[in-house]
Amino acid sequence: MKVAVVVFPGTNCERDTVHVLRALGAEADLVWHRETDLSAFDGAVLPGGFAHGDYLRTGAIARFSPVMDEIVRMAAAGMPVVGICNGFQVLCEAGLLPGALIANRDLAFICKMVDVEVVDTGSVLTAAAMPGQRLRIPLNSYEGNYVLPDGSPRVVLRYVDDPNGSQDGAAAIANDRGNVVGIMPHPERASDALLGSSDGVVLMEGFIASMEVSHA
Amino acid sequence: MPDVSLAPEEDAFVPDPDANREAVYRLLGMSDDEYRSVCEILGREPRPAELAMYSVMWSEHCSYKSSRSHLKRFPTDAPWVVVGPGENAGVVDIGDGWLAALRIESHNHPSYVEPYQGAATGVGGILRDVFTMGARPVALWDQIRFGPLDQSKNRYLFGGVVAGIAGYGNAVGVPTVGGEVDFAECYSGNPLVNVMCLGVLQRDQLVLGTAGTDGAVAILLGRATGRDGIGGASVLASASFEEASEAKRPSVQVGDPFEEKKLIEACLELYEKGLVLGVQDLGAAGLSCATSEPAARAGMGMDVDLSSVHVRESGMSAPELLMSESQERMMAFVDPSEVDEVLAVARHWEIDASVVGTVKAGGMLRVFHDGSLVAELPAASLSEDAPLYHRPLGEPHWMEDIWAKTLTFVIRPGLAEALMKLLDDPSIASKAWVYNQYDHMLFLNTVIPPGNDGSLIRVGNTNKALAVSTDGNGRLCYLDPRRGGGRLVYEAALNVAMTGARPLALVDNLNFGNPEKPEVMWQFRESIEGISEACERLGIPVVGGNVSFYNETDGVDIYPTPVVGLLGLVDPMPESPPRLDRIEEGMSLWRFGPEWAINLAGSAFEKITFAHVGGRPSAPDPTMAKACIEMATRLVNELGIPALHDISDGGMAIAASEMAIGSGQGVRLEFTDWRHLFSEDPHRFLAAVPDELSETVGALAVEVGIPAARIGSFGGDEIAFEQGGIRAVVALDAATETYKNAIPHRMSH
Amino acid sequence: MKVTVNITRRPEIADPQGTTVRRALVDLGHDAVREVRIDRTIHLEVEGHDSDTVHTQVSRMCEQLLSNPVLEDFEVVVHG
Amino acid sequence: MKVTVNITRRPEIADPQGTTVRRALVDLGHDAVREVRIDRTIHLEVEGHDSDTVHTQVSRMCEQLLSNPVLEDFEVVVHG
Ligand SMILES: Nc1ncnc2c1ncn2[C@@H]1O[C@H](COP(=O)(O)OP(=O)(O)O)[C@@H](O)[C@H]1O
Ligand SMILES: [Mg+2]
Repeated sequence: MKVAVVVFPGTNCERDTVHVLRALGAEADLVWHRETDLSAFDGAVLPGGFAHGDYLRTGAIARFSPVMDEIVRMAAAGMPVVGICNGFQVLCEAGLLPGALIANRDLAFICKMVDVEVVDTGSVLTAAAMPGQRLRIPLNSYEGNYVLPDGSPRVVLRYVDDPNGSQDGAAAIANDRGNVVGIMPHPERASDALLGSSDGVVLMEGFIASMEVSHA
Repeated sequence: MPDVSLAPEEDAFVPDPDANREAVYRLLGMSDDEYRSVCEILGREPRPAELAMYSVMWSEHCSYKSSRSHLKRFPTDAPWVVVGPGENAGVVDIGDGWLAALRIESHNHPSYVEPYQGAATGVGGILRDVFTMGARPVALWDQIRFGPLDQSKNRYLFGGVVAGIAGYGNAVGVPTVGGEVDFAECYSGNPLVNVMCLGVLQRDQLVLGTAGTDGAVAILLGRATGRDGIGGASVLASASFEEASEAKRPSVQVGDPFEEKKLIEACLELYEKGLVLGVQDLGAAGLSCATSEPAARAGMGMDVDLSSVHVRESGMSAPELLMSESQERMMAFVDPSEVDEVLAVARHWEIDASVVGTVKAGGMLRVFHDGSLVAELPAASLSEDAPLYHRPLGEPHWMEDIWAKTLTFVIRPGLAEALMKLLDDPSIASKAWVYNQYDHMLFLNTVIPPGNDGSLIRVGNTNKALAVSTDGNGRLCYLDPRRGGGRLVYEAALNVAMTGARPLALVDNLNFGNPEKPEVMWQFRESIEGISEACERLGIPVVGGNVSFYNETDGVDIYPTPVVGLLGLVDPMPESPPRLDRIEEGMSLWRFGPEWAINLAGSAFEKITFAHVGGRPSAPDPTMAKACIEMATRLVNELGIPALHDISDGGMAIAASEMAIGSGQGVRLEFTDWRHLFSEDPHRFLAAVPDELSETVGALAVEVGIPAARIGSFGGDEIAFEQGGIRAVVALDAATETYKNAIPHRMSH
Repeated sequence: MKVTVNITRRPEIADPQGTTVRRALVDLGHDAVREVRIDRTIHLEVEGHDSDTVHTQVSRMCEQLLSNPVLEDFEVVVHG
Repeated sequence: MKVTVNITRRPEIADPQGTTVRRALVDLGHDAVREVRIDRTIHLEVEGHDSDTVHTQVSRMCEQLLSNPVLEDFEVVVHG
């Protein structure tokens, strides 16, 4: 079971993500955005950062990277695909998740711990969590304000105290099948009590376990 | 010198050199004497490209011509220093093959012209200084100062600068893990924006800014060159700044953190593969500096072809190409056999690269443009022959007066009221509005985050952690630059010690007024003296720094504002590093350090409650400083004390309140003389001590030789100061609200 | 050829920037300002001779990359 | 009254965003694209009857807040 952690030019959370996945026992490798063959992988994470500098719109240019054809294939095959922060924005731009992310309500970058509540455990990211469970996870974004005009998203994690104006308080949403998830806070940053919280571990573990399920 | 015939140049920037030489070199900020020296060096009149190079390289900003003679005073040696001042960043050995690189820089004037881009490009520049050394940048700190927030112009500058630091730092992917913010009237027309960067590297990856050997190839990497900030170095940073002088504004540099991120990764790959002989970043003075300095360091010369430089705009003249300060560029010097591989690495990371020169023996720098030779000069003359000024200095006539201007208190002021007023002052209040805009968590190493005294950063997969504290205090240095300078070092060292770390090295950023005024030069010399003495006493080498002069508006100088950044090492990292949020109900509050602190000169209390700045601040006491440092490190490493906090801005009253606010636990504190509550006398700190450790802590204090006393306890929902029957009380909720909202409230208008 | 692309945010989508700017203008005393919307204009220089071809080409760029159909509408103007 | 403000980056000022978007378009096969610059357009709804007054008012807003005089030029169009 191996996770592809995709690196676009400007991605910056890739090493943190690999570090945590490995610490939790998963195999994980960095994959450059020009890669065209991910057949050796069973799941993918699009980590946080500023792909292509977030120029034009967050995630807009990254969506055209060669590697994205493979991500689309994996998603269609039911493999777990998770976008964290900037990765979430890429998944929306690529149409793998509905909606879009716009500037935070207060027009400021927000880097701080937030509380989220698990509202749906049917996704690859929340599979190991308990409904109603509260998690403390760092948020780190400027464009974290989720919108889905003419629709209501499948929210899997909701902010307890919405910091950025997201529709339905969405902190993470999933596709219908539950195998593609976008999450705005950073679960990999909540993986060590020394750094303030280890509540993200249950999410990363859920993701890792889902790889095996989807494979079986 | 051979008699070369230089091609006449069509030149937009230097209009007609022959007809109007004097006007031209003056426009470029050069004095008559300096111009004569250039003529002597060359044995003839300089051509436009040459004049451009000398003018930027000999500007105050690049040549340190007013400060060099004083900077020699700093102690710079210690067994663990690998690279001292003079290179792009200082480098120290932190054991087991690991090195740490450190550097601080100012971007004051550009940030006044355009706060967002000025601050952003400041971050970009300091990062390049650090990854030029072979290090991966792991953390940033910012030290910023503005006029009071009741003026909209200051709010605009403050908001823009913070957004710029966030915009660049977050996107480039280096966490900003601490810093300082201060507000005072003197910074209204001249904000200070300093940024500091820490990098780590393995010993064998150290790279220096040298051009290597005869035949080495110079490759320019990164952003295309445009007419950005031309003359910025000399005109912006070296001339006085008057609000009216719009005409002086050259085009502003615009940062591109995305390009820098790619450049960092590309350079680190070049170092890892051992593909470079030396590297130099392009900052102020652009190509002029990035060709001449590495060549001079290597004792070499160089042929440079400006026509090969990849450009953003067409029709740039040779002087423009040489002076451009386009951001996100690096010059790599490589062996000819490795050029292809270097270009391949650049392609992989999707950055542009062009071969622009060849290193030559003999020491002459020859610059070609469109097939003609446009400059030929000794490479070393641009740095080594730079003018050196021994500017006159004299103690300001006002020193005696301000020392005599002390406040006398006939009755005790209302303590609760005073406390609330201090908590509501933006200089003292929570800086979360600032650091919550900065990604301070990236890399998963920020063990002690902003909001505590020093920050603590874990080093990769080792047991080591690096602590950093940055400190400045313009008011104190104005009242006594020598005492003030020394106290900054002691305060920073104590802050670092309170994370458990041992102080290791210091960088400084000297922000001062107009050096042509003897009073300013006196303040400058005194501050350096104070910093140096303290460093000597503590055995801390100065490994780098930066000078920013001409911080004045309409003839009024800023407070002398040296800022120090102190790096410490703790190995192994304490198991549970101290943090204010570890304080629990029932723990005792202890004070360490001198008991009788009653001097209020220079304190935030006098400034904020009485609008008074006067008197003479207390001198530091090296023996007590050392005792404090030893006590703090041992409390953390031997006893695992959960939280410590130094007594600085706002005195013990604020220190205790911050512990309460940071932990959500009320605090009760007994005092003897109310002035103890607000005095900022040095070498004092507070700690939260679990009861079972009381005896051990007491015994340790005796062993270390430091006064210590249990002065209160944590718990409840009040902040209370008590003395006999007197009780000054503030509800913890109200104090917390005021402290957290002071800046956000002001910024939402 | 010079081409201008106007990208406008669909009216039903919140515009936090516009809202903030309006508030700031009112704070500055410009209380006659009723509404503010901030959009993007992209200026392109495209090689080509036939404005229809260029128009088609740039419209394609808008669909692919320059605009996000979830949030925005676009309009292409070829200046010839 | 409806007012449009075009804010354009002064030509000598670098536009990293435009440069990056141009690269992306070329990567997508649109290699006829020579230059891309990304600017802002602000649409305002301002109460008032006299277009000259409104023009003066909005120009003042541009100087104060809407544009950054160091980097940008602005143009105010009142649609009446
Ligand atoms: N400009 C800033 N950027 C990031 N963090 C900051 C900034 N200013 C202050 N902080 C953080 O806020 C905390 C308190 O700052 P300050 O009041 O200056 O502390 P001290 O009195 O200990 O020097 C520190 O942790 C500091 O790192
Ligand atoms: Mg402190």
